[in-house]
Amino acid sequence: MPLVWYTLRRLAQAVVVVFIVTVVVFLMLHSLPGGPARGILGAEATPQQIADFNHAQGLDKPLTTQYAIWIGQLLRGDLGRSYSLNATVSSLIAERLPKTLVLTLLSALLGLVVAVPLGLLQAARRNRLSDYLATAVTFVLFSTPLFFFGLVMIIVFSQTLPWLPAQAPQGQTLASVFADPAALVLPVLTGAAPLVAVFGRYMRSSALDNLARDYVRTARAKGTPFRRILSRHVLRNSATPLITMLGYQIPVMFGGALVVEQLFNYPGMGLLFWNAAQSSDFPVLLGCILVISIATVAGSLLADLAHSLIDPRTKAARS
Amino acid sequence: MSTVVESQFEPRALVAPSPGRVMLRRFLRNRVAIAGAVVIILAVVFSFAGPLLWHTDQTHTDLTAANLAPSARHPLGTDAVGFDELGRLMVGGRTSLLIGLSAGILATVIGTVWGSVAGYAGGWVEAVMMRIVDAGIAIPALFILLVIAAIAQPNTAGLVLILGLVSWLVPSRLMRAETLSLKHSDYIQTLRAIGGSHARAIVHHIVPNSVSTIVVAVTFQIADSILLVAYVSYLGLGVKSPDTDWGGMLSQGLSQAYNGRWWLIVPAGLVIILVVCAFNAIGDGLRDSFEVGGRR
Amino acid sequence: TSGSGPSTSGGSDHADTVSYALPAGVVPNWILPISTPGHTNSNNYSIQNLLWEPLIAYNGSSGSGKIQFDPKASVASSYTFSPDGTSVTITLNDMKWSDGEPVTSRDVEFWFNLVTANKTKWARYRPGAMPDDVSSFTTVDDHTFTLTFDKVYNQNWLLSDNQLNEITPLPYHAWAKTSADATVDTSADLDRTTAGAQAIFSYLNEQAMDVSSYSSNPLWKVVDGPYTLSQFTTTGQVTFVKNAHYDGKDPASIGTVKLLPFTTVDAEENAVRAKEVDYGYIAPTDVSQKSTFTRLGYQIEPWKGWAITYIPYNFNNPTLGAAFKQLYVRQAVQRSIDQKNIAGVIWNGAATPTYGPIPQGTPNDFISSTQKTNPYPYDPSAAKKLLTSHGWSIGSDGIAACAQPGTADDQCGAGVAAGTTLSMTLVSQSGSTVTDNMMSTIKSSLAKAGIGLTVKDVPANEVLAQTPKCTPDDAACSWQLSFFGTAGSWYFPAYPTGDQLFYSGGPTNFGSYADSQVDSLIEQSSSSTSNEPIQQYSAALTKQLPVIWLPNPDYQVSAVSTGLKGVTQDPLSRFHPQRWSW
Amino acid sequence: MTREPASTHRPVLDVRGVSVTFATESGSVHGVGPVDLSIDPGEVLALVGESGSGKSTVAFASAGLLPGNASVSGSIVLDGTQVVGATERELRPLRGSTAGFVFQEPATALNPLMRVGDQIAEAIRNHADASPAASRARAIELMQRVGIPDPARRSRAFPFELSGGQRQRVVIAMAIANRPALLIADEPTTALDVTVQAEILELIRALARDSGAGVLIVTHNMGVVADVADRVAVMHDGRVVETGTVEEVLLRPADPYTRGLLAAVPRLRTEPGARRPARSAASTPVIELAGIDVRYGRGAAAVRALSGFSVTVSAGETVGLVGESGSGKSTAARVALGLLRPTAGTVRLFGTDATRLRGRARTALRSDIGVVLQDPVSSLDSRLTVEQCIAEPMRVHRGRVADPRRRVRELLDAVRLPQTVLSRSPLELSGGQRQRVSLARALSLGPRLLVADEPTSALDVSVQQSVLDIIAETQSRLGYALLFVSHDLAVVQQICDRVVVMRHGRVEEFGTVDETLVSPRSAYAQALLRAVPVPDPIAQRERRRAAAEQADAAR
Ligand SMILES: Nc1ncnc2c1ncn2[C@@H]1O[C@H](COP(=O)(O)OP(=O)(O)OP(=O)(O)O)[C@@H](O)[C@H]1O
Ligand SMILES: Nc1ncnc2c1ncn2[C@@H]1O[C@H](COP(=O)(O)OP(=O)(O)OP(=O)(O)O)[C@@H](O)[C@H]1O
Ligand SMILES: [Mg+2]
Ligand SMILES: [Mg+2]
Repeated sequence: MPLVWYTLRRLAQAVVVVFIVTVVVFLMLHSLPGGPARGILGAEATPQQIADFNHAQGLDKPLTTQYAIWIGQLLRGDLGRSYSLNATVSSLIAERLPKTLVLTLLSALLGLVVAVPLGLLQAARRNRLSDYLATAVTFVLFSTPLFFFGLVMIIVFSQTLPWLPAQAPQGQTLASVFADPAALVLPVLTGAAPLVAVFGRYMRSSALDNLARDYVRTARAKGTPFRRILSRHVLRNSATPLITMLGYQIPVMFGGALVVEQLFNYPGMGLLFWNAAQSSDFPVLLGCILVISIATVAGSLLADLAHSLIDPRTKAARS
Repeated sequence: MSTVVESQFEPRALVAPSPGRVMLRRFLRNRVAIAGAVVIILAVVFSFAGPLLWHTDQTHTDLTAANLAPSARHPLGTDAVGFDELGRLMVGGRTSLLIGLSAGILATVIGTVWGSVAGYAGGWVEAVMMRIVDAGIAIPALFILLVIAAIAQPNTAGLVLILGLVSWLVPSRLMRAETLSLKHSDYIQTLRAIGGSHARAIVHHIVPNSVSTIVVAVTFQIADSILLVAYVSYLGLGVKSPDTDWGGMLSQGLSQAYNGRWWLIVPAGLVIILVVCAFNAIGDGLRDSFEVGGRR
Repeated sequence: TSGSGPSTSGGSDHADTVSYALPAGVVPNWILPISTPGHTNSNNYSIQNLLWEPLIAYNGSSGSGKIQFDPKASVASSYTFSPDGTSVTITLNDMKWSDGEPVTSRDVEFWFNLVTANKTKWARYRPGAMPDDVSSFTTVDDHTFTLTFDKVYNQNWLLSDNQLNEITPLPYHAWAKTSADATVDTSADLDRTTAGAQAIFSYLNEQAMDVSSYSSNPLWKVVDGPYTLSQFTTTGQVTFVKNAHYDGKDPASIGTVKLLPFTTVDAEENAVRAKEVDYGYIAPTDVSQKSTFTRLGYQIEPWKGWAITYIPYNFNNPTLGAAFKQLYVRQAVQRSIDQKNIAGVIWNGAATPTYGPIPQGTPNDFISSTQKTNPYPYDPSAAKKLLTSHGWSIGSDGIAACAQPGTADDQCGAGVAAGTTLSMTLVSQSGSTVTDNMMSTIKSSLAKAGIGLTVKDVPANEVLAQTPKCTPDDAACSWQLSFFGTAGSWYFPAYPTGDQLFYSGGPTNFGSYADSQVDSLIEQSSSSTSNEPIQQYSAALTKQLPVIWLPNPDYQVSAVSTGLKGVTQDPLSRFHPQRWSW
Repeated sequence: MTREPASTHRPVLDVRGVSVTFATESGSVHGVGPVDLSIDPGEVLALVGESGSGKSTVAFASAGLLPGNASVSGSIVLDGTQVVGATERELRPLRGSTAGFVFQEPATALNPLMRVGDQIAEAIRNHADASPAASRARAIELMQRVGIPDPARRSRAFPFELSGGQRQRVVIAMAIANRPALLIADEPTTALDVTVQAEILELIRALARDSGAGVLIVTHNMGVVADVADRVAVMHDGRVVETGTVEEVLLRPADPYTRGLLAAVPRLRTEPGARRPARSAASTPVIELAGIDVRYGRGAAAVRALSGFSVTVSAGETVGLVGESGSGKSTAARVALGLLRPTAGTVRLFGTDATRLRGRARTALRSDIGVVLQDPVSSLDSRLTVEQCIAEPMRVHRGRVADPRRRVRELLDAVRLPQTVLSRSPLELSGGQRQRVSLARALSLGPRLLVADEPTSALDVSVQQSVLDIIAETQSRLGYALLFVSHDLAVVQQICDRVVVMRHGRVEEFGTVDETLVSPRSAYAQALLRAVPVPDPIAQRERRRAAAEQADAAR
């Protein structure tokens, strides 16, 4: 039962990581100067109102108490109320997270679909013109600030050639997001761009690694055609670690979602977070970071587990 | 008999050229990496020596000369408060390069120390240290930066510190992996067996032997930091006028994206992409010449 | 009608819909017409007024651009002040709630009782003002009642400065309960006891705490305004449909009104370019692109705000407070501000130079000629001369230092120690390119006068938190200058009195400005029945410079679809879609 | 690609005047040549020679499998087809069909993510138009043929689920899948234990005999040569210096190089009579390991690397640890060095309980230990100079040696290295030189105990011999106790006084060399001894016959 053991151990690690995240996030947001009261209540608020607000929000208690209260609420699934959106944080997140997941998953999928064959072909044609060109493209994609890239996409595909809307679907429900597929194109493309670069580079070098391995030589020695070596042997071996890589990329994808949602006015977690940051909406900030970190931790956990399921070696090696 | 055998076989000593030389040669043959190095050198010369040739007032605004299109007097036009855009690119380049470089180095230094200690210590110390790294990685850097932006406006040193603190995690993982493999190498085992201290093992052996990993990490980290500086400006944490950085110029320019003032966007965007590409290309080249792991 | 409306984007092709872009970053979050702290953005009020007509509406949307009583939008048909000025008798229009019940004096009393019993929870409450200034509420008949005041007040002030204009008749017959399944016993008069009013308010407040239920909660279905709600999401999408039962004087023409939220101006502008909004706005920097938008079928019109924008000096700052107290220093600073170019170049014309405490973008009867003509035009060298002639010398770093302390005419002035350098720190609002540009321009022109400026950027909320009203020995009093005016520093109610801003001890008098002459002018302006005192107040503060006056940015630069008729841009920054038509 | 005219007696591989050069970063490097070779059907040709002599290059060139930076001249005719100058497209049909390949590292030669049966089936389908089912059935048949038990089930296994020997059998099954005319095996047994090696060699021999295929086997082990080869070609410096039948070359070498090579090969004694007298076991024990248990990992997945292991080594004595891979030899050495804390048992070094010591006392104790480990590449820090490497123990234990600089030079002399290497990086030394530097370092503080874990197994035999000589010589001079770990029984016989034979972490036998490695009592040690091939074709044939008889008798 090594896989079970491995799973349990990874799970325990994940719990520890999440705990550390809660402490870090809590300290980060609460040890900073200034408070939300004035910002939330505005210039007109009286000192009494500010004191009342702080009291009502528990902001006048010692930090440890606040943390204990917060954790206690967390365990009950209560992430508090948004200061500015007049809704519970959990309802806000429940509403937005699926949309962000749709966006990131579509981007990741597109990234993989483009990057895997690209990297493989680059490795096969190493140091030829096509390899250099693809390398240049991936480098540029990697090096372009996402907000710049997204804006270029908007200017080109939405303003100059008015093909696609510059606004992501605005609907409340997931169904309404899919009801407007054209509006999803630019956000997903923008989100996928850096992933194409990262996965493509990874795939290329992983495939190069594998091409130099002994088993490729064995396959050659038994007369396997090169195309088949690529598709049957190298592809699988070099793409499998990509699953773990995918796990590592989750924070990057969420970071991307932050920018993409902001650019395309897509009402997901990123936008929620962005707005919360503008209005010092601490409960929302805390909640979002927490959920995103948990999603990240869970994602890399899943990636690792998926990897051990797919790669027969790790089943035995990881014990 | 042994002497006979020796004279007959030992001359075939495998005399390899020094590793540094091999590396340099490989690096020099990597045309992409060389192009990268040239771009960096040009960028540094442009930013630091440029103002000696192209004199512009980068401290006083001039609203009467705001938003001018490129002309002989202002080859790249002027911005919304009348600064000469070409001169501004130079000023901005200094900040971007300095912050990127310092933050990249800081992140790598922290990561190196953390990763080597964790990897070497093993056991629960390693477990705790690496869980902290995992936790750090689980919170996307952009989110942290945005929260910070919502709270305060750091100065340049603060910015370096913040960027360093959000980006040391990846180098620390690399360094830990490197340490783990070195830790079991025969010479560390030998050193330990004859009573050498842990500090000696880390300082005299593990870190020097990870130099290639560290150098590659630093290069990628600088690329990332320069990019991150751009993001930071976009998120509203950038340096203050009259100082500027490329990211700040770009994000200020973006607000003018539609009124045809391309000169406020294109040059700044291009230099960022070029320089980040260049550092990545160098990192790639170094990695190939060192044949170490690190970012693919 | 359910919460999950079908619409995804605006861009109404059919003539019975209009989509309106909410300001960037604004998410409406409150429906109950008694706002609690944190729920006071002006869009909330606009939304509330569409559902529940205010008793007395004051706005600038009735054509002339002047802010005045708007009988069409009011439930009151007329008001009469008693000759001695201590009471007002108000008559209501003959209107019905959407469920068919009539709107009566009892509904006004209901509001009054709720507010009186819960005044500390009400965001607009200021001690001494509404409801404290009302000593009794007397019902005359179903459509008439009298409010008696504790003393005589300026009528303009009463009508428009968050006093009578705050009153909104609320459906007593539907809301006077304490739980969802309770039925209202109209004879119980629960709200007439303090405890009862508190229980009702707490129930209503609790219902208002769930934005996602706004469009489905039966409470909010009982309205007397021109619209009813069909969608209200936490992202800020709000959709109204015409109130079929509306029988007031301000009926809606367009069937469906959608409010669309945007995070950034850029995102909103993209939507405008894509013709996805009918009534949106563009960034001030893009005013130069006017023709592009005109071609797209928009009219570009600045929406002037009834506001002023300024940088308060902290007169209690231990280092520079004494210097700030010198009028010549403030004059030197003001003469270094190039309002004309800042408004013209940096704001692209989307801001109005303003030289005193009365908004200058909208015609009004309160402004003095002194303020209109600006006694301190831009002139850095004159500014420098002011300093050097008062005992300051410019150091090698270009910054003035007090060389001759003392109180004589050619000396620095009372309390200014020798060696004090005029190097000021400004806590400024971050996140706006225009503000950044404005600050670097100001910094640059102040430098020409020998005044140093260091700008510290923090988000708007933090500016307010970091620059509180303070006394010199407070640690928090280290701030010197504060700017929170990217979107205008202060929006006035219809009557632009400065009692909160410049009255000694006024709640938002952050810099602790104190001048007894100004205090008495403010007092007179709120009690006198003429506009004379407020004009004198305008002139005095224009000369006194209690703050650094800055150009007041427009509320927004609107982009309105050419076909959309009836659009007037209310300086009070409210919108009135019931008056729009295609 | 030209087809040679068919002849009645045609070699399957005919190499004429072949030279190979490699384009490298430091210019073009002459790899091999000119080389002439030929192999007849049914013949086993062994290609021997030291590391770097060009054996693999010749083997790879024969099927056009050299890396891209190689250029070949001359003529290589593989079963009637010219290989030199042929394109990849032309060569592909030959590979795996006309020529089958077996590589050195069974651990990496197989695709880790593909079931072994499928990998064999792929070899079939590359050349025959067989259905997937048919080729899979044939794969199972082939696995049966190469002696994998329960082939139907094993064909569904992934490579990591098989032992090294089984993996090598899979590779062989792939190589013979299409009944090749030539089987090329590059060091097919070097990574395997002797017992497994014997089985694989038996398999190759049988294949050659039964299918009439020619076999080119590359090896540096003279025992293997004696065991399988019909003819031998000896390579040195890229050239074939001597070719002949196995008897001629091994028993009557003509070339001086061959003679030197053979002289350095340690030979397994089959007669008792230790060359060196066993030292008195009565002297003080330097190491005492008693009842040692070591477990790696926890829970169900734990590996018991040592259980109840005990050994003592006295001053001046050499004790050998032998056993197959994974038997726990290195683990025992690590315990003795204090690098590993045993789960049970006591470790006494120089009469003190080493597990109890802490801090300074522990450090001091360790100054009396010297260590030489297997890998010459990783046992020296390449960032240091040779001088720094040797001086490191003197830096760790400051003050133990009065004049470290002089001491380093003395040590260099002792290990017979020139002073000129002092400023070089270890990378600029040969493997043998590096191991001598390791030895010098181990001796720098005048140790009372030297632990050597496979110190010579990565070295060529001739170099191995000189390193062993130096160890023997310094030991007789300094009188240190030596714990010597090796899997090479001949070497252990040559250098040790007493031997521990290990198996699965237990002591199988412990006694003098003669007791354990000449006439062992345990069946395991006997089997181990039997499996070691001796570099004498006649004697080896005799041993093989005897072993076969024994096996028959057992059945
Ligand atoms: N790809 C290559 N590039 C450059 N030089 C090479 C390459 N392959 C082999 N050589 C060189 O060619 C010579 C012969 O190498 P080869 O691998 O054939 O030796 P070998 O006898 O098989 O040695 P070993 O016993 O170590 O396997 C060596 O000097 C080696 O360094
Ligand atoms: N760090 C480790 N973790 C888990 N298992 C290990 C570890 N090191 C060794 N083992 C296992 O312990 C057993 C003994 O290993 P050891 O290295 O002592 O064998 P050895 O006799 O030296 O083998 P070899 O001849 O291959 O060097 C083996 O089964 C091995 O797989
Ligand atoms: Mg070889
Ligand atoms: Mg071992």
